[in-house]
Amino acid sequence: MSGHAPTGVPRWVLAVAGVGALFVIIPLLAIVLRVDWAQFGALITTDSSRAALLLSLQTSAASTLACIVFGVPMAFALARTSFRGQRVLRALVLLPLVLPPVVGGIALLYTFGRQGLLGESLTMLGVDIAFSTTAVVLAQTFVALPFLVLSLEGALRTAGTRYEAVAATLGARPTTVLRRVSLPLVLPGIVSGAVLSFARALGEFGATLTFAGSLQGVTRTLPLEIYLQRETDADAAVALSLVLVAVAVLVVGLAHRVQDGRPQ
Amino acid sequence: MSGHAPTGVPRWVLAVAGVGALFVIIPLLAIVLRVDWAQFGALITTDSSRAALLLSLQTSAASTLACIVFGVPMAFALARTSFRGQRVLRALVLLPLVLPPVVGGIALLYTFGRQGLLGESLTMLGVDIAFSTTAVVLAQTFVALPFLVLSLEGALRTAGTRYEAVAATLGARPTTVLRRVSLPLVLPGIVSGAVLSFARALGEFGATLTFAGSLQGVTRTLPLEIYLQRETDADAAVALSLVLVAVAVLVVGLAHRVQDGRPQ
Amino acid sequence: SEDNSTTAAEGLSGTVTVFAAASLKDTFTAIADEFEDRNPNATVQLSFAGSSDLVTQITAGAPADVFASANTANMDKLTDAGLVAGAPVDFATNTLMIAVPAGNPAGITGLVDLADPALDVVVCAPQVPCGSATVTVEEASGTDIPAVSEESSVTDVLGKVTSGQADAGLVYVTDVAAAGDAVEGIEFEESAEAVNVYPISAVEGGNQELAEAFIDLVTGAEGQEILTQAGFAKP
Amino acid sequence: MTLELAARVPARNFDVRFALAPGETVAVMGPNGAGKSTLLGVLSGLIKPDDGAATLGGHVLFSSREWVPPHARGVALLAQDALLFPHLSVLENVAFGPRCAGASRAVARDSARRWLGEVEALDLADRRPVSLSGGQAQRVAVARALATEPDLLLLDEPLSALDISVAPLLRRTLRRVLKGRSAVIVTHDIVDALLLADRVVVIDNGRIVEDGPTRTVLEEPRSSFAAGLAGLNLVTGQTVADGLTAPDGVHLAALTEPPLPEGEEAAAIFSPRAVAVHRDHPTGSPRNVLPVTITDLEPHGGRTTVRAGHLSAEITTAAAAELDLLPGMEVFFSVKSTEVSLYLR
Amino acid sequence: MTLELAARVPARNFDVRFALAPGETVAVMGPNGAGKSTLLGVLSGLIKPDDGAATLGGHVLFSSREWVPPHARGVALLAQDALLFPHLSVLENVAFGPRCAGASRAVARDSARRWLGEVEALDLADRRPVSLSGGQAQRVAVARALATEPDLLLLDEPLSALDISVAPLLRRTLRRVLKGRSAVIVTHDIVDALLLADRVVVIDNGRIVEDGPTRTVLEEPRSSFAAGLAGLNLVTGQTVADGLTAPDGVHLAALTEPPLPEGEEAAAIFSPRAVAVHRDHPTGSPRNVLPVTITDLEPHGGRTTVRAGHLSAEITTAAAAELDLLPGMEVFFSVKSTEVSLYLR
Ligand SMILES: Nc1ncnc2c1ncn2[C@@H]1O[C@H](COP(=O)(O)OP(=O)(O)OP(=O)(O)O)[C@@H](O)[C@H]1O
Ligand SMILES: Nc1ncnc2c1ncn2[C@@H]1O[C@H](COP(=O)(O)OP(=O)(O)OP(=O)(O)O)[C@@H](O)[C@H]1O
Ligand code: MOO
Ligand SMILES: [Mg+2]
Ligand SMILES: [Mg+2]
Repeated sequence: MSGHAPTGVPRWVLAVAGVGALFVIIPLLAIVLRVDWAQFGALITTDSSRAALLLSLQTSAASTLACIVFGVPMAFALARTSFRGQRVLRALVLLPLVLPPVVGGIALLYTFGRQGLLGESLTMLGVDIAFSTTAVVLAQTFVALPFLVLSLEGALRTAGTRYEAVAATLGARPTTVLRRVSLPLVLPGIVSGAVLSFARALGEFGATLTFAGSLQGVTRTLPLEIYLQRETDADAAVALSLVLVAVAVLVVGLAHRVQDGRPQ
Repeated sequence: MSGHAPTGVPRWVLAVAGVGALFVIIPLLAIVLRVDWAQFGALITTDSSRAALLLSLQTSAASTLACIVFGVPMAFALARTSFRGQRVLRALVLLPLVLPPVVGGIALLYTFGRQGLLGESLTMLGVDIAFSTTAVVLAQTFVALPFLVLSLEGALRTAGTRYEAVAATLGARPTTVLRRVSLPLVLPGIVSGAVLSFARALGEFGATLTFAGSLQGVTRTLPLEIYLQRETDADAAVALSLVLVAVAVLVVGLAHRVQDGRPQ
Repeated sequence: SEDNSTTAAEGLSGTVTVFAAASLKDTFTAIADEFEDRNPNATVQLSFAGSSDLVTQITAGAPADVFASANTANMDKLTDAGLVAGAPVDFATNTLMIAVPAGNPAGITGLVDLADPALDVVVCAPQVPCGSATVTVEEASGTDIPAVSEESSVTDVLGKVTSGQADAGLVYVTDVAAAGDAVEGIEFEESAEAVNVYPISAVEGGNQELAEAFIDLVTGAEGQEILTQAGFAKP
Repeated sequence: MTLELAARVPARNFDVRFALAPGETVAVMGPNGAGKSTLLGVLSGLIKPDDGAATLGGHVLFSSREWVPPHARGVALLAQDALLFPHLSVLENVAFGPRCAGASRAVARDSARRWLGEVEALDLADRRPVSLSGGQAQRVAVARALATEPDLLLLDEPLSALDISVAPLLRRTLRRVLKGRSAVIVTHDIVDALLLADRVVVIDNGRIVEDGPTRTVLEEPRSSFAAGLAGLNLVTGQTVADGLTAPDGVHLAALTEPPLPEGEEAAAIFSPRAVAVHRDHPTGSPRNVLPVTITDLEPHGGRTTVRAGHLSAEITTAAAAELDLLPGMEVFFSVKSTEVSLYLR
Repeated sequence: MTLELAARVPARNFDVRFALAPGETVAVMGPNGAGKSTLLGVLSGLIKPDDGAATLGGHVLFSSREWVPPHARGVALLAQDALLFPHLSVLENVAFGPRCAGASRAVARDSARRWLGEVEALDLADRRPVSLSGGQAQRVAVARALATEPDLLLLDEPLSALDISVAPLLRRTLRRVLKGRSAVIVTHDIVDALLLADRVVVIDNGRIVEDGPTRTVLEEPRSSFAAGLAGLNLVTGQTVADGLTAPDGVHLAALTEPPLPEGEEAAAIFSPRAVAVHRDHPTGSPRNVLPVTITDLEPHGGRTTVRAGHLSAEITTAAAAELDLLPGMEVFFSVKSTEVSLYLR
């Protein structure tokens, strides 16, 4: 009986919800209406636009991978263990969700930059991260990680530990439980978290600009290209924004499709 | 038995989780270390800083209110009804979550701006949103709304409809069910969603800059002030960033405290 | 640069990374093309952002060979940080202009008109170069502009004007030129009081040879020609 | 209030016609997934049938043209879980219905106190639901449902979540409050059907397979479900001259007065207590001797139930021990024909 | 494998000492929240006791210094819900345990097929759990638990989620597989205790209140819970010269051979079938006459149980009708002292 309400939602609530939805949808429509469709193809296929789109897709894919590698264990640690300070840790880990990305970029620069906290050690090791494509991936991972951790932690809590307990009594050691029971069961949660992370990474702007710079083909992702295009060619900026919106809609829609298909 | 795992999480998972957590925590630490503590008090209490902080708190509060007024009905509409195109609508409504804020600002400009889709009608009605505090609230609401909708929709689905069904058979009409049963039951979800929205509104930068402008006391919120301070006084920018981080940690921590206290 | 088979006679080889103020996007893109035409084995990497962003990045270790700033203050910051190789050269100047939406709906003719509190005028914040220039012309003309917004970058000022949100904005001549049909520019004589100078310099630790070659091109006839066409004046 | 219902919910394989006389309490029984809860859902308005119609006391509940929402039906539903609103006190929970019906706060509270008294839970008035035991919560839920003064009360396994030590108390309460009230109670427990209902309806596979006065259904069950409940043996088949022949060839002699027409669908019923067990084919008076294989032995107290497929015999444990019975053993069940009742289906 | 356990979990008010002989099956009974599932949780390693120790076949499960995690205990747990892994086929579910123990895929599957055959579910091997009925799923869960060849098998109400028509089949399966196996089965159903277990342990309030051979516990229960299960009347009090006096003054005469010492804690047990009901104080041989108030009448079949608080009498329904018994009526229960058994507690 979960799902839609047997009792109905009052009409006035739906009316207010409609106004709220319009508030989000009309601006998107406004962008679509502003696009110079005759030029659209040409605008989004210039060298720099193509380079930016390609870089965005590559770095977003890489940072999604990083989010999975680190975020899945983090979600398990938050959902499946309890320790002192867990609440504080969760607040800290989720912070990039609400931090202005520019501040996030400054923080990354202070950490991995040449004069940063870890930068000097890294420089001595011959690793120079700042202003490379790696830096873009780091910036995107920083802002996208909480999306995966948050949604997967929720999925893990909802799934509960009953199957894991059964697996343990059947002789499965913790790593086996993780691999053969927990992960397959929350796979839809991982997929939808990953897709959200991908979308967030794709839209990342402030932290990338501050931490990675804006070098065509190296660090200038699509949002940076849009920002730069505004300077000279507003039409191109709008056209590229629309490309970004389209990819994001696709990706968020996909996330919810996967989520809906979750067992039970 | 939900909560922590009876079977334990493999150690290596915790190790990887630790690395992930450090990736987020060290940059925050880097900021803290950069702060010029001797000057800290002076830096964050200049006229412009105080005005920005005050404006940020006021506009964030106002946009949180707007998020509640519109987001709660939207969450109900998504969680408690089913209709064709619901999936597409959800993707659209959640879009600001992953849209680069600058693109969001452009979209708002094309909508509520003087020459925007609705702007002319608004101008005829004598409403001028441009360069006003209202514009800041609109921009913040646009980016913060999905946080409330997303978290409340989840809470509503988790809560299920059983209590609502019982209330209906006891003679409660839909509005009464909403007021006396649904809302009190998901209150923790509303509170935590509102707190997340507040935090996101507090950190909003790109959309505000693009759509509302930047005038001390009117539209220049704390993140904009930080961005501007960087031009002349990096120390002040770092100090202000830390204030923002502190407020955000407080607010995210609070959200999870409320969530933990949710009945069952 | 990978292509070592070509001879040195065909010019320089390698990659030169140029960090340039965002307002130089079009001109420097054109100059870079010219540079690559002259040196087929050389590649120019361009990074555009606000001048102070660029200084921060170079200070933090960004791999820049050349830095072109939109004002002397930011070049001074880099000099203070000991990251300037040689002496900075001024290569262009820019002056303020009133930008109004196409058709000039508010009928603005000069700086004094901007004092009308009924108008929505947008300027740069005093903290950024275009804003300090704005303050200078205000003082010179004795005009007090009741701006509705003090933006942190000239791009944001222009954005408000092109979208019709503002009645007028104070931007650089070059911005008006770049914005095309969307805006109209209105000159005013007090603009001469605040000439914005663009210095360029090689960066310490970068590829000096390529950097010098690029700077030579910018300050040379061909570079100056491109800059002039975009509305920049000679220093 | 007379209730008339005809409803189809194809998605749940549900197709039921059903009527209830004013003041009548009917017990609905049937296997898991039979459609019992669906019936209550359709009556309360929580499930919308694809077609059909229902009236309660002359008022339409739903029809092909009309749909009365749950809150306007005068139908209260009590489920297996008490589902007390966790954010309201016990008193406020019970006052919820009267408040919805428009009563003032004071009047609603008075009425709530009266109904709490009725279910002997007045002392719980100020408690929070979370602090109640299962039995207490369920009693409060009864009071809450009754406080709406429903025209029809629906109960979905109201006792099944309760501890065996608490159930009798609530059963007593229900017996008192259901007297003379139009009510439908879903139950798995034969005792509830006997004690609380005037009539039993058995649903299987979304269809009503049995409907009649409680005692009649239990004493002369026509469905194997009802027969299993009553602990009786049931053999269905076609009538022959002296009794009934089942499709598998089993023949049971039975006396009926007047004799039944031959070749009709019929059911033969006999009590396990009337069945004797023999290791060798018995001789003597019993005319019905069925060769069977023992599938199960269930001792309880001094008696043991010997099961052989769908049939069972109840003998003393001593006799079972003497005969050295074991599952898998082939034995004979015998039953006197005077003990077999035969009904047309 | 001998099991020895002593464990305290103060947060759940649990303090139990417990032993199991090799190959012995013990039924654990007790009211809701008594601590039955906690006992199984402690044995399986899913709950960590605050102190105590346990060994199984000489190997430590936990002690104050050591803690063996669930997967290394050789203890399998079967819960009320089958909890089959929804993403694995039935065969893969059953092969899960052998795989964890290090068997190759092929060997694990062979063993899984063997155990599926054992529970008569081999035909389900390729199905997905979601397509199984409750009874089928539970049989597969039994196979899955047994396929790990556990030293100790724990079953937590394995039948209680099942339809009454499906339970007997699984009960039969369990009876077969539990034979000669060390197992602990939590159950609310007396039939399970009788059929499946060698011994019954009754837990109440986190403490073991009764422990003994199944038949002894049910025929001579010392706790009111066990007595209630067995359907017997239980009165506790102190021994006096000719029987027992309860704290509320009720005196019951009883014969014991040899006589019990006076002033000891004791329990008197008698069957409801031995109790007669009278509207007026009876005269004649029965020495025990208890004035009581009827709280409930439960007709079942031709007999009716007359309840009066904790005591009950079982008489014919005809007699009940003749006496015109009603709840609330004050009547007398009489029982011959030869029918009362007296035990020291
Ligand atoms: N929410 C649902 N959506 C679709 N089908 C359902 C839903 N709930 C139950 N069903 C199906 O409807 C049929 C009738 O279910 P119902 O809950 O009415 O059975 P029931 O007789 O109450 O069973 P139980 O004794 O287990 O409570 C079953 O086949 C069931 O699988
Ligand atoms: N997860 C838990 N955390 C804390 N206490 C619990 C938890 N689960 C149960 N308890 C408490 O522990 C005690 C024993 O519960 P347990 O589940 O062992 O009872 P049980 O005998 O299995 O009952 P049931 O017959 O209802 O299954 C109860 O008081 C219960 O409230
Ligand atoms: O808020 Mo941002 O800095 O435009 O991504
Ligand atoms: Mg049901
Ligand atoms: Mg339990």
